[in-house]
Amino acid sequence: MSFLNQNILTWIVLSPFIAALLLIITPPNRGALIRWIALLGAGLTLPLSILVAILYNRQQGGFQFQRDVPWINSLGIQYHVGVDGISVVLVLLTAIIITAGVFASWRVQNRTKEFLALLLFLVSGVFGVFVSLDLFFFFLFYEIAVLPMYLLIGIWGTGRKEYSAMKLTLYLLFGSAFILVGILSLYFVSPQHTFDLLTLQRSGRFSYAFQRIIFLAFYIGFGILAGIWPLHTWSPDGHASAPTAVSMLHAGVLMKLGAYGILRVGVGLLPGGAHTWAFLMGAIATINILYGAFSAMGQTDFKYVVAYSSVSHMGVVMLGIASLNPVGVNGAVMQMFSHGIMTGLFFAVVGLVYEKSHTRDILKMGGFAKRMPGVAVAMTIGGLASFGLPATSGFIAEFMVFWGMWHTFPVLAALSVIGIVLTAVYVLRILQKIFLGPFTEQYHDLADAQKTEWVAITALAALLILVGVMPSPLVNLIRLGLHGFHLNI
Amino acid sequence: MNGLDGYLTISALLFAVGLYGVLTRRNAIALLMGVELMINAANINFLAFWRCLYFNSSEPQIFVLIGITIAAAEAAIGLALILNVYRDFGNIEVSHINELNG
Amino acid sequence: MGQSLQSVALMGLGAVVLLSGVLVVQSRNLVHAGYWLLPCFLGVAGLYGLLDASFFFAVQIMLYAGAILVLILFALMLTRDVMNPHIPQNNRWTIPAAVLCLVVGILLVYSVGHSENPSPSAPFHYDITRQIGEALIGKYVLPFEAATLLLLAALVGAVVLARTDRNLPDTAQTAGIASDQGLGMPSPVVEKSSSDPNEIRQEHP
Amino acid sequence: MTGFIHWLAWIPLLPLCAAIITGVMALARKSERAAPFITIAATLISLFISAAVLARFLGGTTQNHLEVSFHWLQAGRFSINLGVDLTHLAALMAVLVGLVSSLVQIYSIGYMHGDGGYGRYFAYLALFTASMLGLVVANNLFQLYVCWELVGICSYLLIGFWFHKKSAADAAKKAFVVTRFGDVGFMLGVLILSSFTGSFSYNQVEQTLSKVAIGAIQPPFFSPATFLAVAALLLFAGAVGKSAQFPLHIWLPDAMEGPTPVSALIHAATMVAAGVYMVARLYPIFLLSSFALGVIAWIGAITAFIAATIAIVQTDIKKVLAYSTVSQLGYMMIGLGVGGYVAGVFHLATHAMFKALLFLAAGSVIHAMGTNDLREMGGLHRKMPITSLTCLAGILALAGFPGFAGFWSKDEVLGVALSNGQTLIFVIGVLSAGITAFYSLRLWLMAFSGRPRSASAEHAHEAPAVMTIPLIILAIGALFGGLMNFPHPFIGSLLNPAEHEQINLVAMGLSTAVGLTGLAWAWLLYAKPEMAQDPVERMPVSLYRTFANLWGVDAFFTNGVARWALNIGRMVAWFDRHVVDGAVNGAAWMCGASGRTLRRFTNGQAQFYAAVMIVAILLAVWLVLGAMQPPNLTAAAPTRWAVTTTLGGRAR
Repeated sequence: MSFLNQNILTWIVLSPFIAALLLIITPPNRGALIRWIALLGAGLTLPLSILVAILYNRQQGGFQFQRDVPWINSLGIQYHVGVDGISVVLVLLTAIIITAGVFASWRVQNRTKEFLALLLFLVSGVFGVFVSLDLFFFFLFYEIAVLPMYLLIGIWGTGRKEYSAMKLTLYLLFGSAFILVGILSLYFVSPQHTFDLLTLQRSGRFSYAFQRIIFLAFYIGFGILAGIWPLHTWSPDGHASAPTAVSMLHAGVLMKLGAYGILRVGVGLLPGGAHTWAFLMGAIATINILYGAFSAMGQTDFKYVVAYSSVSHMGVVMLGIASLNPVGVNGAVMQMFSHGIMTGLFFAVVGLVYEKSHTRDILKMGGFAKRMPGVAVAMTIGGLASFGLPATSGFIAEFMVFWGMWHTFPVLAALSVIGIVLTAVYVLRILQKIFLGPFTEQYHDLADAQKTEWVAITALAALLILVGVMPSPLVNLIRLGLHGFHLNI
Repeated sequence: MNGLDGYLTISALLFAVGLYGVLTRRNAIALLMGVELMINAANINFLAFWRCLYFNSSEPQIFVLIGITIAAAEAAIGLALILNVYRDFGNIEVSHINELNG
Repeated sequence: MGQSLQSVALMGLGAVVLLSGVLVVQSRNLVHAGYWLLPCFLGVAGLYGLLDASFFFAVQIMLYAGAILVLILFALMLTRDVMNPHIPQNNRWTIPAAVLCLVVGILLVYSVGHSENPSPSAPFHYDITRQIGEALIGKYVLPFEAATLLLLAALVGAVVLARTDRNLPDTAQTAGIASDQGLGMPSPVVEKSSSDPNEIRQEHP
Repeated sequence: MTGFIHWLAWIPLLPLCAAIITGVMALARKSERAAPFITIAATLISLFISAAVLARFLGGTTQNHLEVSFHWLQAGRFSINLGVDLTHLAALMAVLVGLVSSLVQIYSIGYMHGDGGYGRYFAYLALFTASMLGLVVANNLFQLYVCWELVGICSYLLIGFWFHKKSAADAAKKAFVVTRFGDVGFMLGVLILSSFTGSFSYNQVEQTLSKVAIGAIQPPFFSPATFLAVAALLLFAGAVGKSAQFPLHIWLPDAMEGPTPVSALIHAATMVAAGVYMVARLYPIFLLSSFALGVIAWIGAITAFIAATIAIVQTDIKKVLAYSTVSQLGYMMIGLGVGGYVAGVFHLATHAMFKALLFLAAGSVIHAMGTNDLREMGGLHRKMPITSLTCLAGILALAGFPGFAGFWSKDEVLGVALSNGQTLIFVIGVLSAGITAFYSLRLWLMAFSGRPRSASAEHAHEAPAVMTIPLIILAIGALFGGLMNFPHPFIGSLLNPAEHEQINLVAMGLSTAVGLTGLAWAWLLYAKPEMAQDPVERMPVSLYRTFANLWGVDAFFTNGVARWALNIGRMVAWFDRHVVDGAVNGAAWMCGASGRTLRRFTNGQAQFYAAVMIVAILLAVWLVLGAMQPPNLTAAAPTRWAVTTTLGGRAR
């Protein structure tokens, strides 16, 4: 039991990594074998993360499954991994999304080997970030998670793929510059000169002015990845040109890295800074919500609508974090989870619709529900969850965020509530333009989802309803994770 | 124009004239002449300061000696280079020798 | 007597030096420029004399007037046919360069004028050459050796550069021509190997 | 007795299970025929349970409510427990919903016979019934809001049931978005109340607010009065959206795109009444702010009057009924607004009965005729006697003909309005009553009397038994509905036994008189066999045009608010692509441009480099001089000195 207890996290991080290495050495013409190795590598993380969620003992709380191996003692760097309530939820989310992603990319034809290998590298980076408690490793995995995006979008993308890939990578690296500055300043200012998150959190009494500036650096650095308002333009382009599985991972999980970073490193280590900048974060989050919703309304490309909806939903996440109130932050993590599943479902549907109708222009589509009822139902469930209909996970998350935000900044909460109308408008608009209304004849050969494609969308849709009806297991898990933060009650 | 001021003024003006020569002459060799003038101006300075202020130490003299050596070496190498350029380019017009532009 | 004679001599030599310097820089015919270098160097030598630096007086005359000037004149002779006195010898930016040099000159003279400098002290009776000799061998032997090395390097370099029978790949063709002429110097009509041949055509008179 | 409590939870859960089962069957496309029987069985059982509870309350037990609840979610101070709390009002409403829903489902077997999405239709209906019952029995604001939204999405799904029709899909979207506007206010209200009082449950919220009213607790930001008014009006905003009050009433007429039984159930009896029910259920909160009650009354009055005027000029049978529903909802709001809690609820009950009847009757007419247009109907009395008679009962109840259900409840509402001193509202109410009488009889006469005006009217035939039985049951309800509160005030005693309203004879007399004149006038105009042109069009043109284009409210919203929002969307999208993105691309371009300009500096001219070096040295010297020397040695000094010396003068 102790072996499992100690190394399960390392296994979660490394299993996609190993699968990727295996893929590199398999001959390219063995299509089936490649897909199964990738599925095994990614799929293995799902049972493991479910195991972690179950074995995480609720009474003790705090960081569990810890594994601390000194790596460079002179610089105070250790390979220190561990999960608390929040990380367990996000690891679970990543496992779900990558498994769905591998299923969704069953049809990738050209150079599937390299595609899947890069995908698995990316996801092992993401797992690494969610579990690592050492800022050095945190940053290392962060970069591993960001860099394969360039190749994945640049080679397998559609539309202006080179431009978007370049823009995305430059933007994210620009962000990680801020993060590196933050991490190094933490390292040098902390009395014991260590990268370890726990010791920093326990002992690091940083001066108020220091906290204010460095929090801002972290906020901008991670905020870029979380898609905060003025710095969000990379994400719609990135999503629109990325292949299905990549945009599923990108919107579903990568953007959560940013929010998680702000929460774990920003709010966790620099509460003073968080409290001073709370209003700014809240205001930008509100702009995110309304701006994202309005621009989603104005789009004509299906993927861009979903991309801007991610910007809007990440606004809700940031609003939750900005509320610095246990219910608000809890709602934020719930929204991360539910938005991850929801966007995964959206992009899977977009991929299917694009694959079968070869167009993403919603003005030319219409009445697809007649030929693709299954996909239409899945998309409707995803849509309902996205504008926070009760009995879907979107609602409970948004409600908690608004409730939490109401305690800190009621005006911002009131403004953000308007978002639920705007989201309803653009979601129903695309639902009606694509699935309802009279059937457009030019897509006569439309077929419903095939066997493998079914897996991804049904699993995600069912999950949305399940979490919506029974959110308490997740909410309790996250509540345990919130003890470490200095939030106002 | 007493003492050191005079010398310094002369060397300053000589330096300026030499600089003008370097900046404006078309021909590489004339450019070298300008450089020689500037070095002479420097040597005058050294000796002027030596004579007026530090006449007991011999450091300035060493400087001047080294200065002159450098001038000689520089002239030799410069002219060799110029001849080489002449052989390759056929002319030694400074503004035409601009292969190293961006 | 000494003081006024001193300053008169200084003024004279200064005028000589500056005047010849200006002429070196200004004269159209390069050879004349070369000739005007001589009074300049001699003027400078006179200044050294005024500064009781007899050793340098000698060195200046011998080395500058003798060696460097001759070297320059040689170079002029060798590249003589390229020059044509008709076109102005200065390039386009004479005015800005003049302004720049004026500013430099004025700044230097200004700083000279504004710092209080002592006049040359009592008559000087040192044997300066012995002093330098002892210094060169004694305390400053390292610069002395460095200077010698420098001269050696310059010498070898000049010889290598000026050699004609090098068989460099890109100038093979010129070497071929040069060798049969025996003089080692290519005739002016030589085919230029560098990038823009037409440039040369239009330059020649 | 305690065993009985556990049954309560099944009231909403039974239809929910039925919905899930039929939903799966519909998706799997298997044995869709059995779907209606499952859903009807489930609805009937839950109706039986709620009727049993109602019977116990009527039996006069001291217990005023039965409650069971279970803990759902806990996150710090944010704790939610869902539950069932059957007060007298809730029990009454649960019975009403259950009764109307089962009747409509039975009716739908006939109506939806042979339709493609048969199973899907019943699944949606069951889901709707479940969420409506969930709303009715809710004991906390959170569950109220959850079921509120679920009911909204069910109405979206049912209106857009024939989704291949573009108009149906548009109508569904319009319905959902407009009600969503109201829901924003509702959510804000829930947020304010729950975060201020720290809990969601009704009684806790009511107790805390009553303390605020007497000044025991000081609310944040606002003074007590404004706080109570704001909270109440925000909750009422949700009701305005859901119960289609002015100005958010525009979606109800378009909702007629859905199948008629759906309109009968959702857009006549139950869902639209949810807003009224919410106000009634949370009445103690509204009572604390007289300003809020005033607003409710006035909104109700305006809605009643405007909707009634529009109904006159409608030619589509379902549109007439839709506007009549909006108008009657206005009446209920007047009832609640003027303090007539019992009157409002009584009118809600009777209205549910006769409006469902009218819609089902209209449904069977449409089913027979295949068209909604009144101008093509006529003389159907001989062809469809049962439908015609039951429809007449509903019409007379709607018109408030003495003796029928509508008469008692409407008069009670107007009576309370008069006795509570709201004379102006009373006048508007009476006026709308007259207009209601006029358009209801106009509908019946155009449809059933006179000679058939089109071929399909010629050979229309009576609806099958499965459709006429519910009609008859509801007709009985319309006839004897008044008995619910007259002579023995069952509902009055049920809801608040304390005060016994006495009938206000003046109000009853006046409203009956005006109602009868309306009926007579309609009889005069429409009781003619031949009707070339709809007599209503002879009304003054400007009046007709304002009524015809729905007082401009609909136009204001569709091409005003909707287009304005879409334009903002496009503008923001453009802004995002060109300005925010532009800045990013601009930065990239700038690097390139600066690279190109700097490149020109390395031009290969050695002398140019020398000059640049000299200038740099000069600058450095000047800076060093500037820094070292006292400030008086600025750049001016050397230049001044230079100029004077060159001009021959001595600087010193």
